[in-house]
Amino acid sequence: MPSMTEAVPLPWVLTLAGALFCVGLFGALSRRNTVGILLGIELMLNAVNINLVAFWRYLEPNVVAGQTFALFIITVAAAEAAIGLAMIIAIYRARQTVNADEVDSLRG
Amino acid sequence: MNTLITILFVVFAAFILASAIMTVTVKNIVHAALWLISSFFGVGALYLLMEAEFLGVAQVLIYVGAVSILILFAIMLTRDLEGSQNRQLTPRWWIALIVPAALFGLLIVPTVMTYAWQLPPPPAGQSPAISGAQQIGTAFMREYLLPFEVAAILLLVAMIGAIVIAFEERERRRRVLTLAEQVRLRRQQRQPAPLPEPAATAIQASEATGGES
Amino acid sequence: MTDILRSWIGGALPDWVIVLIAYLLVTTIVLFYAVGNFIMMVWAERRVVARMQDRLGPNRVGPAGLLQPIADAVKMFTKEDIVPRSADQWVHLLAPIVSLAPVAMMLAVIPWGRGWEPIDLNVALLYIVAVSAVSGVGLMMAGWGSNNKFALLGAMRAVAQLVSYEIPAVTALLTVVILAGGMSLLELPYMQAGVPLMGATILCGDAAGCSPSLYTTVTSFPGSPGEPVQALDLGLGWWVFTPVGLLGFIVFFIAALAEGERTPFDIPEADSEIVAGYMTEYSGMKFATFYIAQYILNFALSALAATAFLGGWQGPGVAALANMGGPWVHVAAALSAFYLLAKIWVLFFVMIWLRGAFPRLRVDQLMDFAWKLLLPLALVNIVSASLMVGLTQWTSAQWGGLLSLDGFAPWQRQLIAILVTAIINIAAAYWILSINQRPTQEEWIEEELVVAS
Amino acid sequence: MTTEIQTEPTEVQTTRGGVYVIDRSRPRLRAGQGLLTGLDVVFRHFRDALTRKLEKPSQQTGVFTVQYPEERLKLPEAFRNFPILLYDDETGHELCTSCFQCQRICPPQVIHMTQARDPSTGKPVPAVAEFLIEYDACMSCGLCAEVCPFDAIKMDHEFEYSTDVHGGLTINKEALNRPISYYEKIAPSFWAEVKDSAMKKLQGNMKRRPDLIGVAPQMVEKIRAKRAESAAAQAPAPASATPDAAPADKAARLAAARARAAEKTAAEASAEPVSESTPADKAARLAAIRAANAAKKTDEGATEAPAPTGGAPTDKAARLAAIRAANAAKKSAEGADAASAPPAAEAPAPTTGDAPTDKAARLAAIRAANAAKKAAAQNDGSEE
Repeated sequence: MPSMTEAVPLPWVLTLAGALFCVGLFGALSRRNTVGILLGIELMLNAVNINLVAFWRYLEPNVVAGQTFALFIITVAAAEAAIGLAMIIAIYRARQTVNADEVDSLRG
Repeated sequence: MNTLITILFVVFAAFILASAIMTVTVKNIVHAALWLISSFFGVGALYLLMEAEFLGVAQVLIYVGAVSILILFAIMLTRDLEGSQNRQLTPRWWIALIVPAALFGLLIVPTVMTYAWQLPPPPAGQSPAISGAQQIGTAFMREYLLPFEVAAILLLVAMIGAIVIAFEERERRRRVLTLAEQVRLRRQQRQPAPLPEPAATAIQASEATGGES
Repeated sequence: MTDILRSWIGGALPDWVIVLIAYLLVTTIVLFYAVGNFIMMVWAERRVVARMQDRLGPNRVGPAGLLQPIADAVKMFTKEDIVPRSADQWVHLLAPIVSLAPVAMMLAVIPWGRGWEPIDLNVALLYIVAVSAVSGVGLMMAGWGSNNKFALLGAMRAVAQLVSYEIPAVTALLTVVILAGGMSLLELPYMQAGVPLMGATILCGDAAGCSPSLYTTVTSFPGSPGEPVQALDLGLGWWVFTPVGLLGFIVFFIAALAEGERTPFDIPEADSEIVAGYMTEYSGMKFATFYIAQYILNFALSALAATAFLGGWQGPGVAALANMGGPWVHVAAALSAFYLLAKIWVLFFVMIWLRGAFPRLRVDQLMDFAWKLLLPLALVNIVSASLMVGLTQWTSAQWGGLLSLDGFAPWQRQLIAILVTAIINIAAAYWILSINQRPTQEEWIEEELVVAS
Repeated sequence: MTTEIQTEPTEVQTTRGGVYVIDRSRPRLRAGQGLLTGLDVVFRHFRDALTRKLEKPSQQTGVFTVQYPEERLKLPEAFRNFPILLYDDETGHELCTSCFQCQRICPPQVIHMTQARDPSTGKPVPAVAEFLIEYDACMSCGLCAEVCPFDAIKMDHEFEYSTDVHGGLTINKEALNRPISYYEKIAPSFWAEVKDSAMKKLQGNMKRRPDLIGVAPQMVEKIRAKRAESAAAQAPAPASATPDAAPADKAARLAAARARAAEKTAAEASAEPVSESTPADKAARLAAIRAANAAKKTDEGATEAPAPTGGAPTDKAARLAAIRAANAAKKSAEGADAASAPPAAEAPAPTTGDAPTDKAARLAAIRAANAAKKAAAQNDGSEE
């Protein structure tokens, strides 16, 4: 059965993950909108997941550690998204803005 | 068959990266979220290509089905009134461009390309069964039981936390502002009265309107 | 299909081309099957609901109005495609596609007949749940892209409803996963062989005297792990006949109604309140795409409910015909496909029936129903399902010495399991219903007084 | 599956107006029982709709659909759609006298009419010349039918007027006309109520309508043909001159003979210049009708029935007049048993050649009628 390991070298996959991570990083750094920052972070988490799955597939296909870690990351990402968006909504309610530059006071 | 997989990989990779780039550059935040969804889809397809069926499906279920819906909801609940006309990027966005580009070009690519990966030799004859959903389940119940429980508690705490943060108590709940009122409020915040601290003005303004209604 | 194609044109083309052609063919067949059913469902819905309202329904186009859907399709094709000027053109265009595509993808993993499975995916159940969640994005795009407040409200309602009811639906499907020990849909019909209530637990006494038309080979029994045994098979050992399956089926079917936006739960497109919900700004073919997506979703969810709880293609005579071998296997496959189709249509009839009978829920009632009634029932049902598996299949070693049922015959263990789960489920249902009971008038008044003070 | 809602004994009272007052004490419903009851009800409707048709109001289930073009409901008598005009089946006379009541009352003002005029005198006649209703703007209020003092306008049951030609819904008199028998068919009891007075009024009006004015346009030919037919039947009768005829018959024959003589003179007179042939013809016919009417009134009056004047250029008209006179005479003769009253001797003999114009003819006819009336009055008086 032909598989990905024979068809695509591992560095390609890792490069893809690295590129995705960098794009996500750019998004997280450059966006003014807090939701936009959250989108960048989600992209970065996905890049990490690709890495984990690639390592699992290419190096240790019989051990589920890679997939398990990826699943934990997905869990954490979901929790993070929920909390982050709840915070954004709370901030919006208090300040009528979602712009990160304008949220510069520690007092809610 | 290998050619097909290579082509598929390249297509998926291009799709993921293009979607990701659109996500971070596009002006409209809803469009950004939609591009993010398509990027998630690409990643899920990549998982399937890597024969991680469970993970691919979980990716679609959690990211596309839940997280992105959550994001869309949040965007629509916090609609930025005049936001689409404004700049979406920070003033010094080029610094934010240089850092990841440098990270990618100087660190990631050289490392990944030059490191000697000790890949296992291709299996002779019948390839061994790779771990699937059943193995993952077993692993969660055996080796990773503690992290599994911790993740469950994390989710519970996150759920409660999200509710607590986003919940408005009834007596604090204000009347929903009309569009005109919101625009007026925004304008007040944009052009603060000649007071020393703009932040304080904003707070006062919001409190003032809160008291009115 | 791949193998057939290989034997026909093997060698002439590269192997991956053959695989591609085979998948394309299967996809085409499945989509045609679904769309054909969609057409008949539109017709049947209109006719049946008309009879329920003492009317006749469409009866002018073709015999008994059978060509009505085609007339509708012609109308839809020739209608002007209107896009509001302030709408987001691309999002508006893509939304119907995004809502139809995942629904069509659901069809890929359902076993349509004995040996007629498009794809054997070992996480099929999870796949279906995941893919059906995607259509929410399409609805959100439609609501947002239309730039219309009714559309946006409808989309918000639709997505909130979809997300809420996914949880009871998935929890109900978990009982199936527990009973089957896996998420592959392919195995489910085989596991639901046997006789009602008892399943395939009534074994043949002596191996020689068992007629192959009545007995079938099963392997998963605690007494004889791995060893095939002959069990009485009428093709009726559907899980819906057991207490666990019944509760799971009810919960899943109600949740499926909500996911498919069928009438008691058609809040997202409540035409008396918000025009047509997220479809408000759509006309012509785009509207038709939403329409198709909705009906095919109903079709796929009915198929899933039938496969998971009603035995799928399993039915009397299928195993017997298959045991005869030779060309009879194909007859068995056709019969099994007919059984599945019949079950889907019965479920669809029930959907129409509910539509004819019940008014629309309010949003708060909708949420209450999902979170206060369906979800607790489904959670209790998971416990019951675990007990069912434990009582029928575990050895005393697996029980850790707490319980030893090794001495009992399979049918005795099945009986014990059914009794235990029935008691649990009935007690739980009674309790949950009683705590959800509407307060009496006096209680209402008291509550009002408390609130007022 | 039949689920009964278990309620505590409910008290059903019928108060005035047939309003049901139901005291629903707290129903003891199990969870979901109401839902099941609903399903049961719907399923019974479904089942019955497959098997039977709803026919009686007391029946609660079954298909009530009427497959319209093939099946039709019997419309109630009081159903009304658009107004129509009635005319008498036998005489072809319209009931309408163009009193303009309907035109005045019509809320959307879609009724338009012109009154008929006597072409010779130019005086209005109690008949309608043209009658237009714009069906496309009619609101089917039925006020025109309510207000009509002659029961000439009624509301029709016909409702299939769909068209894509808007102007085609302006309906003229010919299309509006319906025989009384048609209305009697769709609304028998309504017609029975008004029949007598309507017919009586019609009789009165017909007398004031000269010639064929007031006859429904589509009936004109028919009536004419009928008259010609009866004329053909009557014409040989005076010629045969059955001897056993009553003396009154003689008078009738005399009248016929005179008429024939008049005809001859008319033929002679035709040499004289006549400006228009048709009005003259009409006038002649008119005269004949008047004469006939007058003769009817008198018992014996037809003896001196005025022969049509020479103004009539065509022999046909003259013959017709003669026949009418003869008929009238015959009728009156049958009625007059005693014949004691003095004949309408004063009735001036028609001037034959001196008044060639139709005016003269009409004058003669009027005089004849007056004379006949007078005679009749005398007759009445003497009888008393």
